[in-house]
Order: sequence, then structure tokens, then C-alpha cells
Amino acid sequence: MSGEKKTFSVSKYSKLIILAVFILALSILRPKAFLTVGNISNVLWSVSVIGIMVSGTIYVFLLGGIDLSIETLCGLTAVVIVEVVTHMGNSVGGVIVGILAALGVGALAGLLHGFVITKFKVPAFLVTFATQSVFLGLSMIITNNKIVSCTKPKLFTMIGSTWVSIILMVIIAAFSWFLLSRTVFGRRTYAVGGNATAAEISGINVAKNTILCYVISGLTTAIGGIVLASMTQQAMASTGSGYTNDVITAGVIGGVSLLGGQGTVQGAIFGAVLMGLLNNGLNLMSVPSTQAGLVKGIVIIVAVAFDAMQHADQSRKKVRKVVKKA
Amino acid sequence: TLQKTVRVDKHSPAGEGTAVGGVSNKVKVDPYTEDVKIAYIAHDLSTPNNQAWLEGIERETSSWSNITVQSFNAESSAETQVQLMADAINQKFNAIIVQCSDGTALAPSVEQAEEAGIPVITLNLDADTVHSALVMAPDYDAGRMAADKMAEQIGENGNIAIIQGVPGLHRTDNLEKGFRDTIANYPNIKIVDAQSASFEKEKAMTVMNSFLQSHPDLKGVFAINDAMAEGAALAAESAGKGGGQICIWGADGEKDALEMIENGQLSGTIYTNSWDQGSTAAKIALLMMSSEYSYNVLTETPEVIMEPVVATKDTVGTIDEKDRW
Amino acid sequence: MKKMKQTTLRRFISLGLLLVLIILFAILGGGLFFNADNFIEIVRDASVVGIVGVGVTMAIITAGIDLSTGSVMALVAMTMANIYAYTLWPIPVMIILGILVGIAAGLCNGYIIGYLHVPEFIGTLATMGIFRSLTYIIAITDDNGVIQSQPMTVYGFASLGYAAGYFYLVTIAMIVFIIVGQIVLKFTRFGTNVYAVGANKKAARLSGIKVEKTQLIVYGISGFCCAVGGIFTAARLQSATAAIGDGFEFDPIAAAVVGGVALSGGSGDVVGTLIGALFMATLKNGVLKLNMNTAYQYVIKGVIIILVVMFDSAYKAHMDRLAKERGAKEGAEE
Amino acid sequence: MSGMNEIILEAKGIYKSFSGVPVLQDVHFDVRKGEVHALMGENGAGKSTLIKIITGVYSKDAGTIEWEGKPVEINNYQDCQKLGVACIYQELSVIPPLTVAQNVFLGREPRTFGLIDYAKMNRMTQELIDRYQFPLHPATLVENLGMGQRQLIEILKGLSQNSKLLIMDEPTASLSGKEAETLFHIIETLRSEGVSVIYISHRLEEVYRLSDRLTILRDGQNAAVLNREEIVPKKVIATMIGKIVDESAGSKKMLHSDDTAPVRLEVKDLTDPADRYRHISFQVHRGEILGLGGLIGAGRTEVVRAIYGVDKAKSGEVILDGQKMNPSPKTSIAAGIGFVPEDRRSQGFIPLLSTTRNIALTNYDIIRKKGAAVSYADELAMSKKAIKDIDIRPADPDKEVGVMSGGNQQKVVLGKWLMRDLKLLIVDEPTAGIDVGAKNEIYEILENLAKQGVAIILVSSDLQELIRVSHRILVMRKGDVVKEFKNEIVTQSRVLSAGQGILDEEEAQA
Ligand SMILES: Nc1ncnc2c1ncn2[C@@H]1O[C@H](COP(=O)(O)OP(=O)(O)OP(=O)(O)O)[C@@H](O)[C@H]1O
Ligand SMILES: Nc1ncnc2c1ncn2[C@@H]1O[C@H](COP(=O)(O)OP(=O)(O)OP(=O)(O)O)[C@@H](O)[C@H]1O
Ligand SMILES: [Mg+2]
Ligand SMILES: [Mg+2]
Repeated sequence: MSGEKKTFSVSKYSKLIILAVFILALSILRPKAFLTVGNISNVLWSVSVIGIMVSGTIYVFLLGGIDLSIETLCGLTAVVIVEVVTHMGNSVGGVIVGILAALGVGALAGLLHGFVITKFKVPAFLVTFATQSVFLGLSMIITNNKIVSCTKPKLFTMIGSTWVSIILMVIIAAFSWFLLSRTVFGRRTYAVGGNATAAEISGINVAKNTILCYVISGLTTAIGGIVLASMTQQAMASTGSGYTNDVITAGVIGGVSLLGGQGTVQGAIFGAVLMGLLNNGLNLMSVPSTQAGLVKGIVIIVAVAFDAMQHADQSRKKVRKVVKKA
Repeated sequence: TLQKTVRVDKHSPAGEGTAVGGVSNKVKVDPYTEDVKIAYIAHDLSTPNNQAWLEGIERETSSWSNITVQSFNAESSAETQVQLMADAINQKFNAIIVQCSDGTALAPSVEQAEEAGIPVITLNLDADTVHSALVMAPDYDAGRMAADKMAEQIGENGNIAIIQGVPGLHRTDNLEKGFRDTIANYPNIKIVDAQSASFEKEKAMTVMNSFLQSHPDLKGVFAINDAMAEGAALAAESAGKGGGQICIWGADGEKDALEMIENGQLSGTIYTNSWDQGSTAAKIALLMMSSEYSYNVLTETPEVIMEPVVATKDTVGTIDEKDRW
Repeated sequence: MKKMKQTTLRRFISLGLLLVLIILFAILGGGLFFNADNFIEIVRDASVVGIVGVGVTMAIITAGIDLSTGSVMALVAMTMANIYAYTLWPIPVMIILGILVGIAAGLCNGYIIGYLHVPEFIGTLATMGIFRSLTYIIAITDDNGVIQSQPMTVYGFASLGYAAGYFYLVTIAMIVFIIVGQIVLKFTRFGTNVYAVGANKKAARLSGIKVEKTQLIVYGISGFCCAVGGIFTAARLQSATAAIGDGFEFDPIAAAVVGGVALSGGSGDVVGTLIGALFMATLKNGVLKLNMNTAYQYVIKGVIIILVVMFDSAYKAHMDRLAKERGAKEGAEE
Repeated sequence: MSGMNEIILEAKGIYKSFSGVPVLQDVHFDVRKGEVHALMGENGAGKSTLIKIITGVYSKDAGTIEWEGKPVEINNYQDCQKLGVACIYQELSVIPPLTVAQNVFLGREPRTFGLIDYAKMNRMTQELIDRYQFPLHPATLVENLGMGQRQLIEILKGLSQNSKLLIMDEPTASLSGKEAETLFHIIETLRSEGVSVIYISHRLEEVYRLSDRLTILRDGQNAAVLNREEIVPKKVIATMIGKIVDESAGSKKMLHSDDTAPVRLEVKDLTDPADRYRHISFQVHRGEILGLGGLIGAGRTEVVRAIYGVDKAKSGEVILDGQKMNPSPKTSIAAGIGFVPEDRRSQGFIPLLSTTRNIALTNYDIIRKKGAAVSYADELAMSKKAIKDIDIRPADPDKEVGVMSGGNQQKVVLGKWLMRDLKLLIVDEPTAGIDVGAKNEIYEILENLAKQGVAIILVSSDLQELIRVSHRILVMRKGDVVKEFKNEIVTQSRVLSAGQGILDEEEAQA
């Protein structure tokens, strides 16, 4: 009922330290390759889809919910836009209709999630676990389980190009930041996630707010799907696989609590960028994939623990002892 | 270095695992008159080759209404595949076509199926036990062919890199090994980097980007499958190094890769006709279920090796439009 | 007494839903689904999930999660594979060492979560990568350094994958694990502490429960369960590969949640997880008998889960309301 | 009472700060064997923090703790138990998914062969319950119980440990007169058995009645230690809050209500779907403060929740200013109703959010917007106004409410309603855990609101408060309104007896 919220929020301060240490280390280790405009833009580009998606799914996390269907919804929307564009003869109009269709699918999926979660009080985990399977099946049915490619028109391939997708990420993150930190809706979202009963008593329509959050999550997932389709100029049922994990990880590294009520968009984006830097660093250092997990895992634990220790119950002695040891 | 030991089994194995030398309880069926069903247990049905193999199998059997094909998706997991094998045996399929995610792990299941009188035909990914047949594209040799052709294209000189898949899969490990062994014959070619992109196009774009950053003089890239090669080509293009400035090779020969070769975006791939492979596997399955012939008379799995085509801009035209999967 | 009623009734509902699922598939799939061999196979498929589920359930009850289960299974299997391949140590020694590795891995998780205060999700996600990497690093390779699967066919080990009488050994092990797990959770102080920690860490601490230590032990148990799961998996495959358990981590979590273990902590038990595991295995097995294209199977699977869970949740909400009202009344009787 | 002067626990030179903010500075505190030692101070003075340092929940920055003359290190609750110290914390430490018995014996469960013996545990709990006559059942899940009952469990837990020192941090905060009375008897018995008690409460009459000595903290420092004979109400209050408050013991009062004022709220035949209250009908006039009394579980909370619309009634009508309502929090707020829930921790505020955000939560309709953005300046101004109006401490608008002291949390919950125009304010146990100074301020606030024409429904288990503030009092018992006190002299004992179902005062006194 009144489960204790893990007091874990990455303060701006320690976030910057982690980032700085990282950039410093990489620039020393790989001076020629790392600190180039090309490489930095590559890093940002490689996390743009995650960044776009986490800007919306953060609303779900803030409610203490989760969305396991991110990857297959991403795949479904990618499939939808590519199918629409190819069926409309790779025309510019087709791209616009395709984008609208994909966004529609995303919003509808979010609506479904929100509706079932609020009306039937089903845990978000189970609902999205089920729809994950449904979306995958639908993508397979639509594509007949084949790759559908689409290399034209320019308007379509442009979406996923380096700068466009980075700018898209920035715009969506900025919009999401504004919504979350400046509007009544954002205020209410934190309240619902922090204590739904109190929020309800304060006159907030918790159900409506929840549904809206899932719709936003569906929309950004759809945008992620669109960008991903454009980047790879193709779509198939497995497009987006692995993204659920990536998006949640980015959020959690960035200080979003999966128990709800805690986290910011800028934090989540930071998490995404940190992951991108980490992958990039591992690539530049030619760490074999079999060992990448080891390095990544240790870096994540050290970074998060460093931060968590500062914010953990400072009054506890044991903690301090551990800090001293560490 | 460590020396492997040999464990001797003191117990006589009972129950499962008694395969070799035993008597198969095979029931002969006539696939052209009786109702029969074939199971296709895919490694990962969401990839284009798996789908092409399935289609090949379905094409072969579609003219007979009494033959049903049921596909199963192991979602890249050997454990799931073992469960699906057990289910297929329980359901008494008349033949099983399987791509073994892990040949060693699947061996007991394959044996058990054969033991139950169900012929097992492996497709591209072999099982470490004797069974009815293996239909495969060459892997080690494919790696060799790609290496030789690439060496020729870059003038037998320069730095190259490899984009790997997920480690531990025989076919792709062998491909890489064939490639590396052959490149070793060219003293002026150096493999400077190797990174995994997990068979995914989008990840390959990221990996390629970092190659371009750390090795600006890169002349060639060998990707273990076509999806990754396509990704590498797109990345090279957006970095202004497209159009064959970097020699990029893939393997498999799927439709999109062939088109990119025609457009000069990709330098080449090793093409095999996956549809054909699927049909061949189905043909053998039908043959095996209608014959007395049982796996326990074999000492070695019969292999059917599909002819690979080295597809480059010059040769890609020879691959007929209707053979592009 | 009231408490008994409330939980047993819920249990009957879960079992009822499982039964409905079985009847559904019996009608749609006919004899292909509804036969003894198939049921034994379903239970077998649910067994490793059930064993690992015991530890995962405890982790979830403490309001945590364990995402590293699949990787721990692989690490354990690969440890045994090395012993198998390079020594002639007896099989029981090999198994015990494997189990110790599993427990150690679990304790690592517990330390990171309890004492370094890393949130459970991110901590076990990181160790999931770490343990998988370690597995690859110690994986058996051929002379060229290419990773290989290690066959482990000696009867003393492989027989763990066989059946004893009607049931597979793994199923019997699972039943033992569920019973012991249930007893630990419901009838020991440690079990009570697990619920307390999950329900309210602060209150648990104020009540004198050592929260960190409880977490450490819970993840240690989870590591132990993973080790046993890994052993049975390797025995069934009669081999070990670095890829064992890849993508498995999700199954026990899903089983637990379907079985009524709340991710927010403090509620649920391992019998629920067992029902959840059976439910998922039945669903997986059942849709295969519908003779459908894989794509439609995914859709059907999702739709069934949503419908069942919707019913279940609505019913549970109703029950909770009744219980709450009853509690209020009890208070009113002076 | 031998050894009455023997010091059992002594804390010397205690310092503590949270993220740089000092909370305790050079605090000295000692407890003698067999005494009831009260600890008093305003909200946020540092009482709970001191207790948590003594019981090892927090570590101290400096200072020593001596137990029976010897220095001790207490690092956790187990250390406490070993010494014979039990503690009832202010933020209840009951575990909702466990049963009453499991909570009472948490960590000390009776076992046979290493397994918990539930039958024995339930039996032992039942014995305790019988001994103290608490309205509880051993096997009920705590999550199904209300605040008052949870507090009783916490008390039961503390009592069951047979300790040498029992610490109680506001044990009566959500108790009604009857249970509180039981508790006082228990405490007096314990004292006679030589058990020491540290007693923290904001209800002065309890402190006067029970305590042998009294330590007062002010702003985290020792303000005074008073012996029994020095405990004079005026002096205590003055030392505590630095000003004189009229604490005219409201145990008796002549009620006045103005029937001629227009009816603001009319409740007709309200009935609960679960039968926790039935056929409730009453009116509240403009400017009237209606008190709602009764024992724990009488159904008062349920009635006011239904009026506000958190729960739905099965039948009946709620009419505000002649307008029939379809109650829901949203429509209620829009119509001018405010509601302060009973259980502030789980229903009142959002712990992770700041004072500003909590205060603004119900008031976004009156906070200006710049385009779509909420005007931060307006929000801040509102929160600063609230902080000033009701003296919320710390006065930092960005402070997370979750880490504030209990009384200040309550002020935040109340504060948000004072920022808007209200027609009706419903307050359920509004001063639970609030210090005298602040309590008085809250009473004044309520009275001022009433003067401005706001109708107020006050649910309170604090009889003194009920009598002091109300213009008219309704007493509920087991879901029915059993008595109305109106334009007559009312005493605590009359209200109490009405709540217990004894309607005749003389009979009650006999
Ligand atoms: N965990 C914490 N982190 C930060 N500040 C804290 C914490 N606990 C208490 N404080 C601060 O310490 C001060 C003293 O709090 P404490 O709870 O001891 O007061 P109190 O005297 O018990 O008040 P009340 O009568 O309202 O319960 C308050 O200002 C509070 O905000
Ligand atoms: N936090 C809570 N969670 C669930 N139910 C609650 C909670 N708080 C109160 N209740 C409900 O309210 C009841 C206590 O309120 P009750 O109906 O007895 O009215 P009351 O007369 O105001 O009693 P009290 O003196 O305890 O406030 C509980 O039995 C419970 O049903
Ligand atoms: Mg306090
Ligand atoms: Mg109440």
C-alpha cells in the first residue's frame, strides 16, 4: 500500500560529473576518434529513437506503470508507415498519410492500454505484456512476415537522417519537458504517480490522466517507429526488438523511478545519451561484444551506485561505512 | 593450455539416448495419398531467411491438399526449440524440418524424434547427431569466396573490418572463420576491427559509424549477414563514403541486398536460394516418410549442399527475379 | 479465518481460470491438446520457470525484481561445462560447484541492491549483462577460439533430464521447490520479513527488520533457484552453451505476475507463481494445437491473456472491497 | 517506588543535521526508572528525530547515549530490544499485508520446529487484545483496517515486548476518548511496575495527567526540563512556543448555533452500500461548525467521504445551497467543498512533491497561466502565502512534504483549501499530531472561515477539540446518528457516553 519510494534521483550535479568523467576518459583514450563532430552526432543519432520514445514513455513510468509493448508497437507503426508509403506509390502524400496512420495506431494502442488499466484495474505489466504479443502478431500478418522496404521518396528517407532525427529528438524532448514541468497536466501526472489516492481526493481525474499518459507513450513510440523505419528504409515484424529494454534502461539510469512519481525528461535523455556514449566508447575501444556486457554492467552499477549512495538515507551509519570503503 | 578430458559412462544409458543401433519404429506413410503433416521448427521466424525457407517448404507441398505444414517459432532460443521438438514428437508429425539453434543441445531431441520414427531434416543449422538429412548452404566456403572476391576488389591491400552476429552460431562462426582464414593469405590486408551488431540493420549502422570514426582509411567491411551489410552501406552513404568507396560485403543474398548490389551501394554477397533450400528440405521429408529407410542404418548424416552464387555487380544479373527471396 | 477465506477464494479463481483455459483448448484443439502425454509435457515446460520463479517471486515480494536469472543459469551451466570438459571430478561435485556459483551470483545482486542502494531493476539488468559476458568469457572454445557447445551426456548428469515414473525429475524438483518456498514464505520469520520489506521498507526498518540483509538473502535464494534451473536446463539439453537462458528472464516474472504477485511488492506467493507458470505453459502449448499461422498465434495469445486478466483483476478488486468493508465492521464491534 | 531516581537512559550532547540543516543541537535528555517522562515541543522541534536517534534508526552526528550508566551503541532496533527498549513510532510501522497478530509479533514470532506457530501466535495476540480490550481480531489483515485500529496495533506491539523503557511518539493521535483512556490506565499500571515511559503528545491534558517530568525542545535545543510540580500549563506552553496561548480547558461549553442562517448543506437519508452507516440526515447552516463525534469505527469518516464524493453512497441526497450534488471530488471542489482526509499520509499529500506543488494541486483553476504554462510566480506566491498564513515549517516552499514533521504535513494538507473560496469545508481529525500553538491557529482559522459564512463539518476524536470548536455536535454510533447536542451545555463525558451508547448522563456517571 504505502510502499516506500526508493529515494533515488540523480541530482543535476552528479549527473554532470558522470557525464564529464565519461567524456574526459573517452577523449583521452581515443582523442582522434571521439571528440569529432561526426562522432558526437553519430552518438546522438544512435540514441535518437530511444530518446524520442523515452520522452513519452516517461509519463507511464511516472505513474508507476510500465510498457512492455514498446518494441512491438514500434515495429507495428514502422510496418504501417512503410506499407502505406509503398501502397501509395512512394509519394509525398503517402508519407504524410503514413505518418498520420502510424500516429493513429500508436494513439489507439495507448488508448487501449489506458482504458484496460484504468477501467479493469489490471496491472500495466500484464496488459502491455499481452498487447506486446498482439502487436507482434499484427505486424506479422500485415507484412506476411517479410521485410518491406521503402527507399523513396526523399521526404521519407530524410526523417531518419542524422540531423533530422537528432533535431526531432530534441524537439520532442523539449515539448515533453514543457508539458511535464510547466503545465497543469504535468503537475497532475507527478501527483498521480506520487500518491494516486491523494490525487483522486484532490479532485484529479486519475483515470483520465492515466489514459492520456498512455496515449502520449503510444504516440512517441509511433514516432520512434517512423524514425526507425526511415533510418533503415525498411520495416518488419521484428523492427524495434530490444527497444523496450533500452528505453526503460535509459529512463532508470536517468533517475526515473519505476515505482512512479520521480524523474524528469532531461534525466531520461541523459540516460539515453549515457548509454549511447557507453556503446560508442566500447565500439571505439574495440571491446569484443562478448565482453561489452561486463564493462557496461560495471559502469552502470558504479555510476548509479555513486549516485544512489549520495541520495540514500544519509542518516544510516552502515551506508556511510560502505561509502568509505567504496 | 587446458586439456579436455574424456568422461566414460559407467552406466548403460537407459531410456532416452539409446538411439544408435536401436530399432526405429518407423511407420511408412504415402504422402501423396494419406494425410500427413510436416513441422517446420524455425530458429527465428521473424527473419527473412526463415520466412523464405518456410515459403519454400510450403511451395513444395502446396499442390497436395493432404499435406499440412505447421510452422513453429523458437525465437532464437535452443530451450524453446527443444520444447517445440518435444511437442512436435507428441503431436506425431510425419516429418520435422528444423534449424538447430544449437546443434549440441538439439541432438537429444533430434535423436528422440528419429527414435519415434519421425524423420528429421536439418536446414542450414546441423544437429550433432546422425539424422535423416541436412540441407545447407556452404558456410566456411562462403566465407572464403567473399574474402577472395573482396581482396580482389580492394586490390589486395588495405584495412578491413568485420561486423559480427551473435556469437555461438555455427553457421555464422564458420562464415567468419572461412573469411579470416582466407584473408590471412593476403599479407597486405589487415583486419583492424570486429564488432557485433547482433544481425540487426540498425545496430550495424551504429557499428559502421564508429568504424568510420576510428579507422578513416577503412577499405572494406564484411558483414556476416545481409541485413548488417545493408546497414553498413546506409551508414557509409550518409557519411559521404557511399557508392562503393568502401567495399561492403554481406552473406545470404536476400532481395534487398541484391538490389543494392545492382545500384552499386553494396559490393557483393554470397547468394543462396533459400526458397530452393526449403523446397529441397520438404522434398526430402516427403521422401523419407514414405521410405522404409531409417536413420539407424546411417553412420553419417547425408548432406545436400546448395550451390552458392557469388553476387557482385557483374554477376547479380544472372540471379533471376523469381529466385529473389 | 477471514484471511484464509479471502486468499483461498482467490486461489480458486486462479485455478478456475486455468481450468477454463484447459477446457477452451480441449474444445478447440481436441485430442492433440487433451491427452496425458501433452499435460506431462506442459508441466515439464513450466518446471524450470517454476523453480526459478520461487526466487523471482521472493524478489518481487520485496518490491524488487530479478532480471539476471537467465544469465545466472548460463553462468552456472558454463561453470559445470568447464568442470565437465577439463576435469574428471565427480558429477555431484560439479553440481555443487555450479550451485555455489549461482548462489554467489545471487549474493552479488543482493549486495548491489541492499548495500549499494542501486535500484533493483537497473542493478539486476547490469548484472544480467555482466554474468552473460562472464559466461562468454569462460565459454568452451575450439582450437580457433570459436565458441562451442559442450556436450554433457554422461548418464549421471543427463539422467537429471529424464522422467522418474510418470513425471520428469525436473517436475518433481519443481514441486519440492514450490512446497519449500511456500513454507519459507508463510511459516518462517524470514518469510514474514520478506513481505514486510516489500510492503513498506521504512516501517520494516522501524520494526527492527534488517532490510538489507533480507534483500541479500532473497537474491541469494534467487541465485540458488537459478542454479538449479540452469542445471536442469543443461541436463535436458545434455549440453551447455553460453546462450542458455537468453531471453528467459521474462518468463518467471510473467508467471509470477499472472499468478497474482504484485510488482509493487508485499503480496503474492509461490503457489500463485506456479499457477502462473502452468497458465503460461498451457497457453503456449495450447495455441500450437490450433493449427494456425504463427502470426495469428501471437494475436490469440495476447487476446486470451487480456481477457483472462481483465476478469481476474475485476474480481479481485471486488473481493478486496468486500474484505475492507468486513475489516471496518470488525473494528466497529466493540 | 524504589530507585525512582535511578537514571535508566541518558542522552548527552546530541547533534543531528539533515543535509546540512541542524535539527538537534546539544540536546540532553534523561529518563529515570519508573517515570513517565513527557517530551514536548512544536511541530518540527526534533522530538521524533531524538527518539529515532535513541532507538538507532538514525545515527547521531555527535553525542553519547548511556543505558543504566554505561555508554551504549544502538545501531538498530534489535539492539534496542536487547536492552529492553520498545518504541511506538509516530509514522506507524505496521505492515499492511500482514495480519494483526503477525504485526504484533513481527520478528518475535513463536515457533515450533523453526516454523511459525500461527495458532499460538493468534492465541497470544487474542490474550493481549482481551487484556486491553481493543477492538481487534488477530487474523484480520491490517490493510483492511482504518487508522485508529492501526494505531492500536502499534500500541499492542509496543506493550507486548515487556520492556524496561517504552517510547510512545504520539500514540493517541488517531485514538478516540475511549481507547485513549484505556491507554492511560495501561501506562499508569506500567509505571507502577517500574517501567519507564517516554511520552510524546500534543494533547496537553494527557501530558499533565500522566507525566512525572517533562522535557521541552525548542528549535532542536533543550528549552527546559520540568519536574512534576513545575508542570504548569501556561509555563509549558510559553516555553514551548514562546508565546502565551489561552488553553482554557474545553471540557464544558454552552453550545450556540444559529438556526436562522440559510442552510448550506443538507444530507438526506444517506446510506452506505456496505452498511457502515445508514439513513444519515442532517443540515449544516452557513457559518456553522458542526462537530461529528463518536468512537473509532462509528462511521463518521465514511459519511464525510460520501458527502465529498470519494466513495459513493448507495442512496440518499447531498444538497449544497439548494443544488442537488452528484458527489465526486472534482465536482465537489468546483462547487466549493474542501476536504481534509483522516489519513494524511496515504490520502492527504504527495510525499515526493514540494509544499508548493502540494498546495497548488487543488487550485490550478485559480492559478494564472501563461499560455499553456502554469505561472510559476503565482504558484510560488500561493505557497508562500500558505506558509505564512498557517506557519508551515520549514518555510521552504520547495521542501518535499514527505520529509516534513507530521504536524507540518497536516498544515500543508489544510493549507491548500484555505487558498480558495469555500462554501463547505470538511475536516476529518484536522489536528491529529499538531502542536498546541498550531492547533490554536487551526481553530482560529476554522472559526474565521465560519465567520465568513463557510459551513464546516469537523470530525474529531479529540473531545476537547470537538467541544471547543463546534457550534453543534452530532454523535454517531455504529453507523447511526444517535444524539444531537444543540444549544445546551455539553461536557466531554456526555459526548463520550453518547458515543458508547449510554444516552443518559446521570447513568453514565453512576
Ligand atoms: N529524514 C529526514 N530528512 C530530512 N529532514 C528531516 C528528516 N526527518 C526529519 N527532518 C526534519 O527534522 C525536523 C524535526 O523533525 P521531527 O520529526 O523530529 O519533529 P517533531 O518534533 O517530531 O515534530 P512533530 O510534532 O510534528 O512530529 C523537521 O524540520 C523535519 O523536516
Ligand atoms: N487508510 C485507510 N484505508 C482504508 N480504509 C480506511 C482508511 N482509513 C479509514 N478507513 C476506513 O474507515 C474506517 C474507520 O473510519 P470509520 O468508518 O470507523 O469512521 P470514524 O468514526 O471516523 O472512525 P475513526 O475514529 O477511526 O476515524 C476503517 O474501518 C476503514 O474502513
Ligand atoms: Mg514527531
Ligand atoms: Mg475517522
